Amino acid sequence: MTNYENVLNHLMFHKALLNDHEAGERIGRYLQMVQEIEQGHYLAVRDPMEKAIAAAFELVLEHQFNPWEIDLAAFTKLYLEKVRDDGVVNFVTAGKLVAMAWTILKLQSDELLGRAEPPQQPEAFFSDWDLGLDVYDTPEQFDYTQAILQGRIPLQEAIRREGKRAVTLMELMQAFDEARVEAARQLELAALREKNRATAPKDFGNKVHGEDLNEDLALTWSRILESNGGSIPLAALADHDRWERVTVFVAVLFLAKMEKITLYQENFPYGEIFVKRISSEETLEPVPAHKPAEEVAA
Amino acid sequence: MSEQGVVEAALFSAGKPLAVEEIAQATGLHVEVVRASLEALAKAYDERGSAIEIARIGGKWTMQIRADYGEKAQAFAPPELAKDLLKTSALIAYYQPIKQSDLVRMVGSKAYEHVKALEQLSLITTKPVGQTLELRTGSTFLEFFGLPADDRDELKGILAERAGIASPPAGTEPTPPSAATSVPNAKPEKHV
Amino acid sequence: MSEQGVVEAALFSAGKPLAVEEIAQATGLHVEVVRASLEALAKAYDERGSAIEIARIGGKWTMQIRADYGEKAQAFAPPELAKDLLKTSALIAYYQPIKQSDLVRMVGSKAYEHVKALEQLSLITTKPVGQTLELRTGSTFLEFFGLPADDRDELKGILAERAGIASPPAGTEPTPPSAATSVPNAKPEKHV
Repeated sequence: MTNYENVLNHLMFHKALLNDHEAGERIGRYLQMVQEIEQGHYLAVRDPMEKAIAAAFELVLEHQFNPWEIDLAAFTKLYLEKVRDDGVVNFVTAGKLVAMAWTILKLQSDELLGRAEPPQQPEAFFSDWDLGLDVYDTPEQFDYTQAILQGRIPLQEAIRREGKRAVTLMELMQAFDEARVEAARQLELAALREKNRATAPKDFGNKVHGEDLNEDLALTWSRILESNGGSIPLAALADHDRWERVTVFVAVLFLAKMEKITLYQENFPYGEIFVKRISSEETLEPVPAHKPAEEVAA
Repeated sequence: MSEQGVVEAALFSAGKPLAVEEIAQATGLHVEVVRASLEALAKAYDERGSAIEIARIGGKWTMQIRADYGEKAQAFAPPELAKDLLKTSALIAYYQPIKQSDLVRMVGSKAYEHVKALEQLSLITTKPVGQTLELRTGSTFLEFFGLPADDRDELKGILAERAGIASPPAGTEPTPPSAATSVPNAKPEKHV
Repeated sequence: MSEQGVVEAALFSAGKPLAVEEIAQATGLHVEVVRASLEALAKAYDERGSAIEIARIGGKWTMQIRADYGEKAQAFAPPELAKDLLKTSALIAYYQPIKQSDLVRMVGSKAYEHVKALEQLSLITTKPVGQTLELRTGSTFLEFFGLPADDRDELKGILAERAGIASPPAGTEPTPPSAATSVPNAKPEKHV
């Protein structure tokens, strides 16, 4: 019996037992129940400690004992200590105990959930109504308020057409007229730019990077300026070779650091990287020569 | 193209109530022609039992889904306001001007949040009165709910009727709960 | 509430073309009832000379302003597509299939954003080709512009006629202007 008491002291919520006026009586009742259990189900469990734990669980499961008066954490600790001390585990018993513990945990959480549900309040109206009919001057007011609170709502949002209209074919045609004129102009400009790019000795070349940072920045900037402020893919700024792509990439990082542009990528990590100009400057202030590139970028 | 058709097209595409003058100006039709067209259109839509109505709201005209069909149409035009807010709006509109404290007595403490939300949408206006706020329907109320009422009495009549309550006899106004004692000299208000 | 009214309310509130099945599902009406209602509605709107029509476009049904009245209605409703996007979509419609890189040469770098926006509206489709994208008008393009045509060549023909260019024979594409002929010395672009 000492074993049972020992286990019970660990398993029961001390507060629940000790703060209770009927603590003595209840402990006595528990112990009596445990004793009865000893003659019942858990005879098969030989180990006195395991038998005591099983009996305590049985209190909850078979005798509708409050599941929250079983301290599952304390039990777990107790059982683990025993396993460690013994060095042997009876898996059949352990399995049974775990199953019982799980059931108790479930009971505990069910009860918690039940307590967490907000109490069912009657519609506020009824509590008002209890105050007396005098709050409403006419029966109609009472009826109206009751109708509203019961969900007979006389309001619904007006449904109208979206204030947008489809574009007409005529507009598409007019837009086409304008687009063709503008496209012709754009194409001329593009041809001029390409001619400039081809003739000017401005290709990034195979110089050692860092020596001509300002030149790299200026050239990259001039290409960005061609975009009129819209977002452009990084790839569109460097169309020659891998070396140029690297040079432009580095220049773009500098420009971003200098807050001349913003960079963003769609669909990280493999999406297209876009460059958007945020500065209106036409020419860039040269980066001071004495300032190493690393410092500017830092 | 008929003049009536031009007015109909204007209402359809505007997606919001339009003043007679607005329509006249944009279409080049005479104000009187626009007015007559609107009335004829309203009658025509009404007579053929269309799900669409041409209604006069707050002095403007609009084309909208008739209230009976509103629920069915919600599948395609989901409402913005939660049901709870609709209830509170319906109470404020009926009892206006109503004190916030009285509204709290009716719907509970959620009234505070509702009042804030409805005020943000300009569906109601609030005015401090003593320790509480006095609530009235705001500038967008009629338009938002598509209510063809010209004044507060008419609005109350429509609300009562739609809630399934007998419409009050013309000229009498339901007083807000507790108003009898707290606002003895409340004058009938014309604004809605 | 009539079944026809429910279908009418659906078309009105959706604000976009709906398939018969969509309407049936949302309203709980039988497909055949929906179909019959749509046909009856189309006829009714037609007969009374309304500025609104119930039209079948690309297998779907929509309620829209009749073409004659479209211009009159413009004052009240902004077009669904901004002018800039409209221009770009016209170029794509005419030159399709067109490479994004060629489009960039025609309209500048804003082409990238436009392509994204138009693709989101399903007005165009994109297909990766080498380093760039190949662009064509998408499934909703014709629907969007209220075009009766159901193939791209017809659309091209309409645009070509507009431009005073001989309509390209079916199956052939107008050459995008990045080709050597229109821009001398232009190198083929590799960039995207």
